[in-house]
Amino acid sequence: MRIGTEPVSKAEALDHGLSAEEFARICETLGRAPNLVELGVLSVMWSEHCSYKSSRRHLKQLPTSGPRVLQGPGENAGVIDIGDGLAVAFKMESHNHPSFVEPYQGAATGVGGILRDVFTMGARPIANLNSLRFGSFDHPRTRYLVNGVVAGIGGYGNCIGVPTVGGEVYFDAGYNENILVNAFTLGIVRNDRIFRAKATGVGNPVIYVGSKTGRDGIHGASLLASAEFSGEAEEKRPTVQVGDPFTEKLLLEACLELMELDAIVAIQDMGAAGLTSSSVEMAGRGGLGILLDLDQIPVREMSMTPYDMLLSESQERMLIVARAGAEEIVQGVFRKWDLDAAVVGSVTEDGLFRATFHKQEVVCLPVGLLTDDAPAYDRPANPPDDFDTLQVLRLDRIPPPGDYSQTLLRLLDSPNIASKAWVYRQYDSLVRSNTIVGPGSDAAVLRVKGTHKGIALSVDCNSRYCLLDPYVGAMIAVVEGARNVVCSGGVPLGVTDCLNFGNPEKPAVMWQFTEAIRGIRDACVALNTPVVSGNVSFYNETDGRAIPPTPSIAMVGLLDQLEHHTTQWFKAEGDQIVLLGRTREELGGTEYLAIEHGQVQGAPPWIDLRVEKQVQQVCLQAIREGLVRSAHDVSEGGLAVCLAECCITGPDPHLGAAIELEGAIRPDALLFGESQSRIVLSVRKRQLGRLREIASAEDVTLTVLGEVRGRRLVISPLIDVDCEELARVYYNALPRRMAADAQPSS
Amino acid sequence: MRARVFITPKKGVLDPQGKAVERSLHALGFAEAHDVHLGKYIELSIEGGDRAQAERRTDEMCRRLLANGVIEDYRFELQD
Amino acid sequence: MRARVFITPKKGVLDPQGKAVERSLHALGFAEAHDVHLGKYIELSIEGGDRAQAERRTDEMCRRLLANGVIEDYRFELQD
Amino acid sequence: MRWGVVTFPGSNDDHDALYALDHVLGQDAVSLWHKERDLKGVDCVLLPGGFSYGDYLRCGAMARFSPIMESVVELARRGGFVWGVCNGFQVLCEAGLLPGALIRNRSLQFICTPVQLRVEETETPFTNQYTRGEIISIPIKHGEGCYIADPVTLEQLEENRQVVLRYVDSSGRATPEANPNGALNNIAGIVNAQRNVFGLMPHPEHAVEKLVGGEGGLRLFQSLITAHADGTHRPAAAVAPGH
Ligand SMILES: Nc1ncnc2c1ncn2[C@@H]1O[C@H](COP(=O)(O)OP(=O)(O)O)[C@@H](O)[C@H]1O
Ligand SMILES: [Mg+2]
Repeated sequence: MRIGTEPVSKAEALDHGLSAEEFARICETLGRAPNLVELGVLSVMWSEHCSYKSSRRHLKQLPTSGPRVLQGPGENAGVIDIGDGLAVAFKMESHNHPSFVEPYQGAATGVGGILRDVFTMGARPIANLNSLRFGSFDHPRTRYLVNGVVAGIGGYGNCIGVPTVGGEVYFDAGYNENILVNAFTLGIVRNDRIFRAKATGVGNPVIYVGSKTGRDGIHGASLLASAEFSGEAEEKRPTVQVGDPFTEKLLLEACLELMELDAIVAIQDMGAAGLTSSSVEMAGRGGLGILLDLDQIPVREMSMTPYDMLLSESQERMLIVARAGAEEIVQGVFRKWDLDAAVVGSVTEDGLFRATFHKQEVVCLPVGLLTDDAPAYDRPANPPDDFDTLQVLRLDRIPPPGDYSQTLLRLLDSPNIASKAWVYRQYDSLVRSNTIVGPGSDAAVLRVKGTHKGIALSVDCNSRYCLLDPYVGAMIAVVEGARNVVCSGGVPLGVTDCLNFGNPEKPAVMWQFTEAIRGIRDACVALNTPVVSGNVSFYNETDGRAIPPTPSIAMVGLLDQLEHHTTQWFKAEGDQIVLLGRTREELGGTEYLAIEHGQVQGAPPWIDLRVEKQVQQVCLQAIREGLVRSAHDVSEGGLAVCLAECCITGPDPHLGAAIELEGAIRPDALLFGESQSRIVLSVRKRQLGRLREIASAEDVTLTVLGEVRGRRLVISPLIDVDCEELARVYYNALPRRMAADAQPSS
Repeated sequence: MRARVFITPKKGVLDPQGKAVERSLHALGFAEAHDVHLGKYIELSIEGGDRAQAERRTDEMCRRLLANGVIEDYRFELQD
Repeated sequence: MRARVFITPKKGVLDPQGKAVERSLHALGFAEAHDVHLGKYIELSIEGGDRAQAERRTDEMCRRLLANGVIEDYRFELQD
Repeated sequence: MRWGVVTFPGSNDDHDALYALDHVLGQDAVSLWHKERDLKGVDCVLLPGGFSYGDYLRCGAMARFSPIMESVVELARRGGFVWGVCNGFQVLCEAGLLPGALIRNRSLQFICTPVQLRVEETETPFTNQYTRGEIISIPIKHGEGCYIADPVTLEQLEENRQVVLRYVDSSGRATPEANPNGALNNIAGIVNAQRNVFGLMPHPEHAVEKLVGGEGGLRLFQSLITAHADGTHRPAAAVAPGH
């Protein structure tokens, strides 16, 4: 066995993905060349995935603090106070490349990883969301990938007993070779019992708990997510990680039980770059060192080298710094849950990350070199060459539809708009019995047991907008999330993001990234929703083609009174249907333009953050005063699709609507345009007066569109369709496409 | 012709199912059971063609559909 | 000793997975595939004891845990 | 009455069952740990949903060998109430307390959705608060809920009126379209011949509050509370078995 203690050459360093300059800096700092094991450690810690070297300086622009923020970015998850002595811990993370290679296991382990990030903080996970991007249905692998990813997310979440209550799914040829799988978890924690990953107490034992270490995913997340894909990457493929949700369930219960006892000083999950990053990061936060005895690591295979052990990304493992003397307590709890717990090292004061193997020191690196002093780049950023031409949209060359009813049906049949029930039916959305509003409305709403409160959750991003204008697109992702939360009766509290982009070494991609950060910042500042955690996924490229920029935003909101929760569908015949906000003549980047005219073109809808805030304010106020029977934000597909969804997403029998629409703009823009800052409400007739008062106090445009009536959606004079017809198309769009003949896996 | 296909987790890939079955066997007192792996077993009939062709086609079925090459190995036997 | 256990759905019992695999095979152009059944394949090592004992014990494992007699049949082979 | 909810290491809906019993129905409900044998004097044991021991081999295959199940089987034999929901139903079949088996859904997919059920039989301790033929809505969430049994068993079940709940459409017909998983005869829940053991795939503990999933399952619990109070089905001795 090659232990790897000889100094490595520059060529080996380049092979590990380090640049020549980076290698030179390492040698200079150390006063020697690193050995192979150290090179492995350095390469993962300095990888884009772990070091955020291209994104760090830009992420600093995001607002991250606020009166309720108990923990911002930098820990395993962000934490926000919700009163009553409780807080929510949440984060979102990508598992894009692994899911493309092996959709079921890739997605499953993505869920497993994000769950660990949250229960590491001491929080009991109560909800999962997922944000998915697939290629077009014409692509030969799409259905195989959809099937696998959805089954994998369900397989893991259902088994571990955390409900998946919402998400989003889009299909676009831009993801044909690079799908996106972003997973979000939120947990509840007592605000005085938050656990962190900061090692303290020289001499304290470092304890390894959970599954044994195998050769899974060596250089997996860290390297795969830090370099572009190409055909040959398949060959270098590290052993795929396989999830074991049952073991994770044991780990979850054991960790939460242990957290009730006074034993833990610091705790972190072993995610990307496993044992290395968890020890180094815990030591780094505490300004201390860690010494590991690799002979103590529980291993699954014979003849694992120090390199393997330090870089393995085996799942369902955690690292704990315990109080000295508490070893027995830790082991006792883990024994009860039939899990391994092994003392594998201790906290040191030398600020070094050291590891021994067969009594020989195989790693000795300054922790600082691996954390704060890791490279950080200010990469050049320039708009893509086609930016200006993309923005041009000649409306006079867009003929209006011949039959608006048919156009509406075609939009409802678009996989991007159609019901996602085919997906979320495969997820247990009920377990833990907190789900007041499950998937299928604007935001999910969960109760917080023991209080009168509720949590509202939504994840959003329209990457078509982001492609056309990443600044505006990112702003819209934030405000749409907030709007969804508001429509459900929640006050937006804070955000976690997952920023999926191409290769940051390309100025055009870097520009998209910086513009998106600017958009998130401006929107979050305006809405008062700090970003408390997040994740960057670069190198989503295959053969030089990057994905559309996709900064997914998960918005978390709070309902002070659970009874204010509101759903999007019409409730009763005779209720008045009202539009908050104004419709402009905007068709750029719409689903209508793509479906009916085959164009992805123009500027995305404009967004005025002040107006957006006012519209949300009116909606919330009206909900709080008990005026609102249903609230639905207008998004993809515009007003017509929004109204159709209000008709058909509720329980049987579906309620129709009689609408009179007039406006000085093109009828297709009026019906299918995607102007922002609009919400459709339904209210009892006698409440209309009060609603008008609230709207005018906030200076928000209010239009009475019509009323809930009958079993047809009539938008005179252009649209008249039976609700059952709308529903048939809307609910069959995905099942019909997924039921087509099986697709091979390769 | 009858084909019997055996699909097993690739070496080195975590096999939580095998692990769980092994744990269960031990719990039931079968201490002598070790190195347990759980895979799939598929039986099918292949109509027409000769043995060589059946072999080629079965192999193709395994590669394209029955086994997931990323995490699974396969083997098969043919019988008349 | 190495045991290879085959577990198959009992004749007449619904086999939705076998059906689905057959449908997929046809869709992929393997029209010659028929009568597809999906079961489980378990490999394990048995330490100590002679062949007769291994046989007895493996049978017991199958009956008690590995197969559900209501819906499944099992068969096994032993190899040194 | 006193209820016990078993927690296997992979149980998920145990909390929900306890919450329904304790918070919503005001019952005396205790948690029972799989490694123990003591039933703590409960009148009814509820085996909850989840994945008892990971269920990688077969749903419920291992759970029947757990120490707690020895006591549960004994309780059932003495006429005590045993109730299995979802994974609990699978465990009861594996343990031989109920006939038949549950296999992969016809679609091969996990399904989480509310379903309509027709109450087929009201002369059981679990359904005495319903009227025969009544339609109720309760959610299902399972990947392996397709109930099967051999033809003879199936006929016996029907003849003895042991089929308690059937999947139906909104007008009450047991059609193939209304059958979410392919279960034979649209069977959603059955009782044993003595009518003290009940297994069903839908989750009544997720249908006991207006706010969360509606109240379609509430009267299943109330039925048993009534039966217990009437003493019509009192177990021989509701104490922990000796061991
Ligand atoms: N991958 C998914 N997992 C779970 N729920 C999903 C998923 N995709 C969409 N949904 C649910 O379907 C509904 C519609 O989604 P979407 O069209 O993205 O809503 P919106 O436009 O309001 O953001 C939402 O309730 C959402 O939570
Ligand atoms: Mg919405």
